[in-house]
Amino acid sequence: MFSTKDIDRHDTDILILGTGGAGMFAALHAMQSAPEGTKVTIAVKGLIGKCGCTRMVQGGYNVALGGGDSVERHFMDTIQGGKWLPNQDMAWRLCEQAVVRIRELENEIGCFFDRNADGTLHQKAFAGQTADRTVHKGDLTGIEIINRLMEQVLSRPVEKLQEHRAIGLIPTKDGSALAGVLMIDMRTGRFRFVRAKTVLMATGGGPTMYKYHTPSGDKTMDGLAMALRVGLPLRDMEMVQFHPTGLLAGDHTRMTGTVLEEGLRGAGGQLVNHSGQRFMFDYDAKGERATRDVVSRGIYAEMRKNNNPEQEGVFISMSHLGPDMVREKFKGMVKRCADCGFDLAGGLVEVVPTAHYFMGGVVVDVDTRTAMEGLYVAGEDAGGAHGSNRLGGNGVANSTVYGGIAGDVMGADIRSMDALRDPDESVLEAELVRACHPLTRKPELVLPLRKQLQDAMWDEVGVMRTKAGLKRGLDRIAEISEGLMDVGVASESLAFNLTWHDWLNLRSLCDISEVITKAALARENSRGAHYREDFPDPGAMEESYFTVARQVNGAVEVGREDVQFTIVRPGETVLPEGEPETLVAAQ
Amino acid sequence: MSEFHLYMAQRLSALVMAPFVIVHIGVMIYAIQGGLSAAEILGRTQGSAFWFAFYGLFVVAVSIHAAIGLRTILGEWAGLRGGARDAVSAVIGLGLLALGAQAVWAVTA
Amino acid sequence: MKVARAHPLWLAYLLHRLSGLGLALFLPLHFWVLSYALNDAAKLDAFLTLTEMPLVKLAEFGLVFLLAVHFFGGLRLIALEWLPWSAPQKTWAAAAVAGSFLVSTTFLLQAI
Amino acid sequence: MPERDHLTVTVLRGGPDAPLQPQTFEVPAYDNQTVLDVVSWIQQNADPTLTYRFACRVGMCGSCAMMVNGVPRWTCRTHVSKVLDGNTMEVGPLRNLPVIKDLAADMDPFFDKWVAAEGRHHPTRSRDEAIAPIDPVAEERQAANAGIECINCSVCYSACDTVAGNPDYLGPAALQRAWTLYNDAKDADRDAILDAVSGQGGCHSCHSMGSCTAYCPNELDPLSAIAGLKRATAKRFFGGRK
Ligand SMILES: Cc1cc2nc3c(=O)[nH]c(=O)nc-3n(C[C@H](O)[C@H](O)[C@H](O)COP(=O)(O)OP(=O)(O)OC[C@H]3O[C@@H](n4cnc5c(N)ncnc54)[C@H](O)[C@@H]3O)c2cc1C
Ligand code: HEM
Ligand code: SF4
Ligand code: F3S
Ligand code: FES
Repeated sequence: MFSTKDIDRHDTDILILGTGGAGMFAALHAMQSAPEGTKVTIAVKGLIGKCGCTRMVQGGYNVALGGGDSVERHFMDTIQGGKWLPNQDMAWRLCEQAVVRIRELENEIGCFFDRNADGTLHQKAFAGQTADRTVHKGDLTGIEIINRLMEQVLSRPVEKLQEHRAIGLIPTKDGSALAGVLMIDMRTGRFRFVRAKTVLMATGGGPTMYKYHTPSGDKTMDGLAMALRVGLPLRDMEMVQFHPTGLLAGDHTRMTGTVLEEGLRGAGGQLVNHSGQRFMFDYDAKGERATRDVVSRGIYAEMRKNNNPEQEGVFISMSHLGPDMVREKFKGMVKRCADCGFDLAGGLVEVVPTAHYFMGGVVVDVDTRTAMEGLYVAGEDAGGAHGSNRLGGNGVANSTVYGGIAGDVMGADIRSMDALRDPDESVLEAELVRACHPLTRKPELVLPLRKQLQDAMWDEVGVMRTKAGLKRGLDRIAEISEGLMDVGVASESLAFNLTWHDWLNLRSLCDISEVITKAALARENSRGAHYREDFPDPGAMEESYFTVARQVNGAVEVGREDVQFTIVRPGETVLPEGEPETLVAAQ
Repeated sequence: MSEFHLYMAQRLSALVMAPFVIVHIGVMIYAIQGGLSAAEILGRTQGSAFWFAFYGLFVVAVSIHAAIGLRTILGEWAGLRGGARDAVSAVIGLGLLALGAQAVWAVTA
Repeated sequence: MKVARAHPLWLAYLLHRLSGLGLALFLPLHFWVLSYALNDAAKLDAFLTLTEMPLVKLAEFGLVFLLAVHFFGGLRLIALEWLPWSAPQKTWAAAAVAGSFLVSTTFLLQAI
Repeated sequence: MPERDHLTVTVLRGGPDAPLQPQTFEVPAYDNQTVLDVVSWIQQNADPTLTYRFACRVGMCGSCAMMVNGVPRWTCRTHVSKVLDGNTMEVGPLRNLPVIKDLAADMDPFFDKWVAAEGRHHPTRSRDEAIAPIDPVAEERQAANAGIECINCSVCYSACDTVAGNPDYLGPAALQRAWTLYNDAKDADRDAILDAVSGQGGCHSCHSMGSCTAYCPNELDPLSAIAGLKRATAKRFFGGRK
């Protein structure tokens, strides 16, 4: 097939993988902080700015901008939301730097966020927040952020490798540092190895191995799978956030799983089961307005009770609020549903919990550095800032804050790195062989296996978990994983061969699914997004631990490490004495 | 001449023509009643400084306007680019101007 | 692949272009005929009697229609570009065409 | 409920070196089915070599646009029933852009022009300063807001015949972006914007044919935005202040 001689070789100074909030901010900051003449390259699986999830952000961006709110309060909400699992230094830096980043977005990048009548920024409160904190642009905040970032990046002299898919992190011979990244130029189907002094991995995780999922199609855990293979530790891998209301429209349409926005429930939308009954108050006193994890579990339990393959989900009903009011207030959402044939304003729309965000990721320090010299990780690929749960609005704050930090840090670190590093050619070859594997097998459909994996993860490693289920899950994943190695892809033309990439996507998803399942087995309590029916208690907060997974000799091992309460201990607060519990008027 | 100046020239020449066109159509409607004859036309126009100025300006404006318009069409529909397109349109404009001047001279001198 | 684009404003654009083109092609002819007056009024007359023929009448109608359509269409464009208007341009486009029909039909009726 | 159980779908396939060739597929029909689903079904089940592009699948990223029965559309948000011609449908790559392969167009020219139209913010403040208070209902702000939700899907760009005829033409989306910035009180260099849209292929090349506005899936109105730029440049020409 291919040998390492067929690989195009390419050099740069700073290489960035991905163009979500993290990747783009890194590029802009690297250009500001690196010495004159530094070459910055962006490689991305799709088109610059047009893939990934930052663009899909609806609700907004969390940042404490005064008016009673403070960085301390934002921090405490983040820690409490994450059920004391977050890395506190990372959470602190996130809250503190968000203030700078939002000003940068408005003043330098050119975003325009919604205003109050007096001209100041409009801020609202998502569930789980104790202040009106979320800055937004209507319910299309991500489009505003990414489009503006994209313009800035496109108009600067960055090298652009679009539709380039990273497939392997290639270390130096001694394994101590990163030499570069192997990619596929998807348009031509050729391999390209890019050496760089520093590499930022910002490929954005993406729990798309679930039957129902929200992230964009290009996100398939490639980054975490690559990190796993080079032996980096991954933390909190059991923490998959489900959004309670994903559209259910059948498994033949890509619309299934996409988000119906949170605001619908906030405004008084009701969830009803198959027999037309409201049920959320059976699970929580806040009813439909409870937090994401609680509502997701409520819906899941209701679905299980019904257990009818003909009618799987539950329904969201808005019509009691007056169809015209709904049409007016949720214009975009109503139109989106209508485009797909559903009447959100006047009828019932079937919904299911849908995998939304991945809290787990590579272990990094507050400067985005990893255990491997030259490799930096930011955004959804990095673990630690959110712990067991991510607050709505903290996701894009996290990717933009840490993307910017990564750019600054890489620009500074590169000053003390004088030469490019040479790769371990044997790893390069192994990665090449790995990617070419399906080209040597008899072509078959990839889709059925993807569906099997998505079913397995949803059934056994989903909203509610048990030991027996997780074990079954591991077996099912292993079987699918093995099955995949027998499925081939026709190799006549590799140029823009989506089916080859489907195979590679599924490869990454299988690898990380196994890690998620093993980490879920290792956590024997229920925190935030992780719920064990056999261990429903959260455990003592003082004894909080997080899971760390790594691949050792080809096998995934999961251990536990104690959370370091570096800033605040459970039961304490960093808020000044006498501060009210919440500044948000009860809904 | 920049693209913008051509644009302005075309719009302004059109505005200059606007009153001319109205009068021209009006006169035609009036004059055509009972058929046209050379004597009729010439009787009205010959020796008239007013009609000389009227049709003279009209011709200048229309030459500019039509040349720029055809230049656009040559670019978009005939795929002509750069200097070739500019040259062809200039020839068209000058040609129209010459023919027009001759006509104006004929009917008003 | 065939391209579907027959919406009112696009038709208005096409009409404006074709009428402009038509006028531009007719103009030299017009000038040339008028120049006969310079040396031979009789020739011009001979030509003008031609205009009594129905076919030529129809062609004349066409020309005036072109001029009217282009005129109103052009004014519509300039108004759209230079006046701070927004929405109902389609109505304006339609009105322009209607207006030109009115003018040219008047002309035709007068001429018969 | 579908009255039909199969759709006949013709896909125009090819690349830079091969002229587009039609290929016809029979695709099972479902109730909830978008054009993107149809294309995906073909690739996933019938012909694994078919190439297309998508990301968000909810009308936010603007990467899935294609020609569907001669009309450029966002395919992830276009229900099949909306475009079906009898029982058939023809899908091709976006017009006015180079084809990379099959249904995937090369969008670089579109974005190059976005940049050429000065389609980026020119800062007046830095990250160390407070965010400027802005009256949300000011007329200028309303004008800026009108086009701000563009997802750069290039639908308007492929609908426009001026783009087809004039390769230099910046096109509706880029010009609309310029107009948005021109109306942004926070932008420092409005003259640069007017300069950028006044050159070869600038806003003055637009013939107000309005296909952009007619087909924009987000119901934006580049036609009026471009008219705004023409007005602003003419005003500047006569020495008028904005
Ligand atoms: C529907 C939806 C709504 C959301 N709403 C909100 C919200 O309201 N508020 C909030 O705070 N957060 C929200 N989030 C979460 C938020 O979007 C993410 O937390 C954040 O955007 C992640 O940014 P990122 O830069 O890490 O990754 P992304 O923006 O996802 O970008 C990842 C990039 O990496 C690229 N990539 C992937 N694999 C490879 C590879 N192998 N090689 C090269 N490139 C690769 C991708 O193509 C993409 O460009 C939402 C998420 C979704 C899905
Ligand atoms: C007062 C009368 C007229 C007005 C208001 C007018 C207006 C306009 C305008 C605004 C355009 C620009 C269209 C565009 O670029 O989108 C135009 C184009 C044009 N005009 Fe006129 N015009 C008038 C008379 C004429 C006459 C008499 C002729 C004939 C010679 C003519 C020939 C053209 C041509 C050939 C074009 C180019 C068409 C195109 O680019 O699509 N115009 N006109
Ligand atoms: S203006 Fe509309 S059609 Fe054009 S790129 Fe933007 S969203 Fe797409
Ligand atoms: S379709 Fe084209 S010509 Fe102008 S009005 Fe829109 S850009
Ligand atoms: S896939 Fe994103 S707009 Fe269609």
